[in-house]
Amino acid sequence: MADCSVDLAPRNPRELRLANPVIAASGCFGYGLEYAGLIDVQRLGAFVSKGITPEHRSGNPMPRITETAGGMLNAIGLQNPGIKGFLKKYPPVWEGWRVPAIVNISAERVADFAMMARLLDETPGIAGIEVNISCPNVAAGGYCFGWDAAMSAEVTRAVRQATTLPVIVKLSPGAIDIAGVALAVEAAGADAVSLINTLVGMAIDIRRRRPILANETGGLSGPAIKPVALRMVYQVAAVVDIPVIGLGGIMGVEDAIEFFMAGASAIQVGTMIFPQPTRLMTLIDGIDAWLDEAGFQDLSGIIGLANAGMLARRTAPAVAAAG
Amino acid sequence: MADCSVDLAPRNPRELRLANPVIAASGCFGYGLEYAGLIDVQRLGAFVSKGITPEHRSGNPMPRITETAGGMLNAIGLQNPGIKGFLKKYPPVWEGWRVPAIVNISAERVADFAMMARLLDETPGIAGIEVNISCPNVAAGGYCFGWDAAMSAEVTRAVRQATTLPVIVKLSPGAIDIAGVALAVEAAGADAVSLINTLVGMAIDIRRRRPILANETGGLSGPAIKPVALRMVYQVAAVVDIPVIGLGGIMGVEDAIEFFMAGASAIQVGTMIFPQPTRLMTLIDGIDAWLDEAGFQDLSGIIGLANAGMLARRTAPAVAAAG
Amino acid sequence: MAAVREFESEIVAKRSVMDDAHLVDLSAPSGLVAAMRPGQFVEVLCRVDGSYDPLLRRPYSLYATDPANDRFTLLVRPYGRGSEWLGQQRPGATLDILGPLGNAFEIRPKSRHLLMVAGGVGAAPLVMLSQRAVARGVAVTYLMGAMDAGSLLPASALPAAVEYLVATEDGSQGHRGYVTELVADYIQWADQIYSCGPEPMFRSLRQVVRQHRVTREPRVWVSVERTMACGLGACLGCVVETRRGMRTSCVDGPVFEMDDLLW
Amino acid sequence: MAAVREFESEIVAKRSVMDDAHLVDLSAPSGLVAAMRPGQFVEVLCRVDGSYDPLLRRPYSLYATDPANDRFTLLVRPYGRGSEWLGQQRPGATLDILGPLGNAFEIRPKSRHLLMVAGGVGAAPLVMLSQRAVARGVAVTYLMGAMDAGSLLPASALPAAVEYLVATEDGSQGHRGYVTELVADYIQWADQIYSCGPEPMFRSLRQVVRQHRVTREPRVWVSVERTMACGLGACLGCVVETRRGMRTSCVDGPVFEMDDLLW
Ligand SMILES: Cc1cc2nc3c(=O)[nH]c(=O)nc-3n(C[C@H](O)[C@H](O)[C@H](O)COP(=O)(O)OP(=O)(O)OC[C@H]3O[C@@H](n4cnc5c(N)ncnc54)[C@H](O)[C@@H]3O)c2cc1C
Ligand SMILES: Cc1cc2nc3c(=O)[nH]c(=O)nc-3n(C[C@H](O)[C@H](O)[C@H](O)COP(=O)(O)OP(=O)(O)OC[C@H]3O[C@@H](n4cnc5c(N)ncnc54)[C@H](O)[C@@H]3O)c2cc1C
Ligand SMILES: Cc1cc2nc3c(=O)[nH]c(=O)nc-3n(C[C@H](O)[C@H](O)[C@H](O)COP(=O)(O)O)c2cc1C
Ligand SMILES: Cc1cc2nc3c(=O)[nH]c(=O)nc-3n(C[C@H](O)[C@H](O)[C@H](O)COP(=O)(O)O)c2cc1C
Ligand code: FES
Ligand code: FES
Repeated sequence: MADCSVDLAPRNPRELRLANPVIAASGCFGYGLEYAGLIDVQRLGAFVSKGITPEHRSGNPMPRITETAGGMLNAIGLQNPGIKGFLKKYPPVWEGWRVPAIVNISAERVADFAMMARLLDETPGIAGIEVNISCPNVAAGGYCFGWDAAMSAEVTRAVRQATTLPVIVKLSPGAIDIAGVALAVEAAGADAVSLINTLVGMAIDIRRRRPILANETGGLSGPAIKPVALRMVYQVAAVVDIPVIGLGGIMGVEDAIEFFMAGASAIQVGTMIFPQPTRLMTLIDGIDAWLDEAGFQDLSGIIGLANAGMLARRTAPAVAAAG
Repeated sequence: MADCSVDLAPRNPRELRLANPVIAASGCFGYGLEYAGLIDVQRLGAFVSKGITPEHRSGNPMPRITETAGGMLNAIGLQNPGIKGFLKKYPPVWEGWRVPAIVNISAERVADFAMMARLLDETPGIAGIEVNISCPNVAAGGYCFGWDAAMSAEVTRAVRQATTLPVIVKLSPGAIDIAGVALAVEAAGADAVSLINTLVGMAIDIRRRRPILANETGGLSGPAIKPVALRMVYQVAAVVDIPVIGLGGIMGVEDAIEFFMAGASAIQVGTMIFPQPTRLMTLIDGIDAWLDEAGFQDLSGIIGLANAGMLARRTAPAVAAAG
Repeated sequence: MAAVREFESEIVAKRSVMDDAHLVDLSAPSGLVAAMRPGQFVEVLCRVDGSYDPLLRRPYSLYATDPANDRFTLLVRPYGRGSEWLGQQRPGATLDILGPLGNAFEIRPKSRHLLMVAGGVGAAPLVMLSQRAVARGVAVTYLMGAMDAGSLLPASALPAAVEYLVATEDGSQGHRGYVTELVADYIQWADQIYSCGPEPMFRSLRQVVRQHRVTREPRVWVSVERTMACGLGACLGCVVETRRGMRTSCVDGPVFEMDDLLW
Repeated sequence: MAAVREFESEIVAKRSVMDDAHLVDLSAPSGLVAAMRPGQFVEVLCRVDGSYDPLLRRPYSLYATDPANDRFTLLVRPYGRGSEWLGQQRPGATLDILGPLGNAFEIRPKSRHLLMVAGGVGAAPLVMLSQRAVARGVAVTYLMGAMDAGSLLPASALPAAVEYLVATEDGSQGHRGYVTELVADYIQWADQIYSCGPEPMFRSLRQVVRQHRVTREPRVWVSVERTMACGLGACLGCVVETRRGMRTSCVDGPVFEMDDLLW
């Protein structure tokens, strides 16, 4: 039994300690309850809720999902009860749970992110916040927060000031310089970063002669995007000091090991859950078994092993250690 | 038999007229000769050569390719004989060919793009130039030309001034605002745009504990990226007036029809050729058969059919028609 | 509600039906089949280990159950890549199955006469429902529509007590035309109406029911078809709009009362 | 060079060999097999219609050919997702095959004694080569190495005239140790040496040959293994560095003269 526990908020006195590095990703695990009859949800490292918005949203019209080669497109449109409805319904249930519950929040205004963070801060049953910055910024004409380092930092700062809870900022793969965005949100107070969110894609129904999704475009997820996700994790892990949570197309143990070796301290699993939910459990066991077999005492032993930049920084004199 | 011919340089007196809209993509069809023993290369709409650079390049160290879910990564490193060696070897062969040969050019300096375009301009056997702007710009510290509208336009202008040949600018999916880049290169004199080039990805060999590709990162291609490619073609076709050539993950007739309906006037096929080379022929026949069956007289009848933005512009009063 | 399981299932038998479709008998973990109810479905992983394309499962309605032998049956029509793959699997092969999923067709305690209206593979859940109904001594009229005689469910597939009427578009068997043209005669008779099939059939059904119904009875329950990812209410990809808001067709459905649906 | 074809091929027979590996007999279009040469390979599409994962073909060396019946044989060891899938296909199944591809092992007109050094599935092309050699009346010594006795090629797989010596790492048959430890005795005897197997084996082979060879003879030809995409020299993904520059292992290879390779 290798030690697979990990603290995803080492800079934060409130900590975000996980028994293992396997996290169910936002939008792919509902509110944790949906899978309670099928798997032992409490065994997960953590889970992230569906994205919560300031107000109730009934989401996009149908169709909302379609399959692609080795992936899927979704345009759910953030269907959720809104922060108020959410707070009444789920955290009281989670309070009795052992597994850490992380709340994913989305908004189109910086002030709304802060408002939600403030409400979550006072709520028992919540272990941390994941800030989804792949949203349009109305103040910037709909330009996505996550594509721009300064805008990403602004959201992070606002959330940081509103809560002492561990804050994970979830980066957008649309950014040209994802490492620059990561550095900016680190400086703005993020406890960790997670990446990647979906890529923007489309599929067309050639019989109906229009985009399959009612929303036209949707988010591409699943194994198809894994190479892009892994590359970005590698680039980000090489420059930041906070934990990196890797996700995008993870379907099995070997995929997870790739992300750890690229520099991720933990992983999230999204699309995999849909076709193969019980793999969440075999993933936890499988990572452990893999480490044992490869002779590692703990997970931290493989983090960044394949990341030349990260290894170089680790062995360099720790000038920034005091920070 | 529907009319599938298309002119990809309607603004250019030299024209780039193809008998059908199926083009073999750069880097995936060598110099046309490699497939001459297997398929009837002359039946293709056109083919694009491997990327040519100012000087000879022996390419990246091995491994250069690896398979991913529904896709592949490549880091060939533009192995090619350089423009001089290229000109001696291939255009003389192509002169006797019926199929239009398009030359893909890559460089890290604007002046080098122009230099190559000038040399190609005077060479018989060449039907057009495809400008690969997914290259680092040394003058911008290695920032990719194709990520920036101004830099993309600068390359386009330089090539345009150096040749009267049809000029296709091949866009990079790394750009945040790909429609903006497309408009900029259109204004700078491109006869057509092609998109998309590969996405940047990575895979890790967990046994060797390092990236599989010697170059660490590589370009992701194949069906995995089709949704991203289709979305970008849709966005670009909605704003430009020049022909759009769509590519990225096309594996069959229905994929091709999706790209046409998204607004592409022609398609390129890359990765498909590796596993299924004879499909190049069945694709040509299949598109024709599909149009017949659906009751279209010509290919142009379906171009943009699923693109709301494009349809709206088409039916709007043609204020810019004089341009 | 019975517990959902992800389980390995063996194809124990397979036979052709309705022209190019297959009836596939599958094994299940001990006890699971007893909990399966008509209208519920399972999700089948239609790929081999080592391939992630196609990525998502495909939902199939329960066609029949055999609790004594821990077996159940699906009706699969080869259509696209998932169902073609599934149709090619031979007895002895193992499948990865998630289920049972979704809600069920309910028979009210007082109902004596049930009308079922099936289109194409929509016949599947109504076969199981008719078996349950007959076992409870309830009268069933089962109407089925298809393109031609060959694509119809054979009468032998239904319990002998069921009145079985068919419609074919080419007139090769039964009524020439749409199955919904047979419905009007039964509306007064029926205590409940159940339907499964393509959406155009539902629209005709709604029209004829509205025309001939005086009160809100008989009520109509339909099993709707939406592309699904999770099957468990987590992804919100399969919702339908109802008078009571957005509902998932995988957990709150696939069976909805027709009058509740906002189409 | 024979024309390359992309063709439908039927699995006509299949048998086990070398523990978990399979010998797969395949049909080919009329006349194609006659043009196949030892050292060449074919690329097999290891997926079903409608799935694009795995995407690329897998290369397999020719193990034997039967031109009279338009058949050829591959030796496939289940390893990852492509070869596992291939190993599971049964007789009667059709495969999509591209080939023949690559250059070949050449026997010089004057050669009388040939040494072959095989490791694992690298045995395949050397089986075909030894058959051609024996047919031409050339003497062959075939050395094979494997983990244990069960993973060795049976002597019956080779022509009777071939001298067959084996080495196993666990000593369960023949020499205990690596196959390259048997090579030294034959270097003076051999006019040409051929090898196919894993790269560590090639490195040992090079060492022992350099140690025992006085002139540049006997020359050594090796079949190298690179991940391939196109198989036709178009993608430049499979290159090896040689004294004469970058060469594709799919067209210029897979057979290279060892001394030409820059390793
Ligand atoms: C609750 C539920 C129960 C179902 N029960 C059955 C059943 O008992 N038997 C059965 O055979 N099928 C049933 N289906 C349908 C089944 O899940 C698959 O959709 C069907 O087998 C086609 O999948 P495929 O992979 O072959 O095609 P895909 O490759 O997924 O589909 C190819 C294309 O056709 C479209 N498409 C898929 N299905 C249809 C359709 N029916 N009509 C028009 N276009 C379509 C897809 O959007 C896609 O573009 C059920 C579906 C649901 C939601
Ligand atoms: C010219 C040529 C001839 C060949 N002839 C034969 C033959 O006759 N019989 C035969 O069984 N195979 C042969 N191979 C190997 C074969 O093409 C496949 O690579 C092999 O079957 C594994 O493919 P897979 O899809 O099962 O594994 P994959 O899923 O492709 O591989 C799984 C992982 O293992 C790695 N890998 C693949 N092969 C090896 C290996 N050999 N050693 C270590 N790691 C590896 C891959 O990089 C990947 O990471 C030949 C290869 C070449 C290039
Ligand atoms: C159906 C669906 C809904 C999603 N909803 C959210 C969401 O509400 N908030 C969010 O940050 N990410 C959301 N995501 C993105 C995932 O959390 C994840 O970043 C992405 O799918 C890539 O990981 P994967 O390939 O493992 O799925 C959603 C993804 C899917 C497929
Ligand atoms: C092995 C390989 C080599 C490539 N070389 C080039 C190149 O030299 N120049 C270029 O512009 N694009 C090159 N590309 C990109 C393709 O032309 C194409 O844009 C991309 O692969 C997406 O299309 P596909 O999914 O159909 O392959 C290459 C792609 C591959 C797979
Ligand atoms: S399929 Fe996911 S909510 Fe219904
Ligand atoms: S596999 Fe493409 S060049 Fe050899």
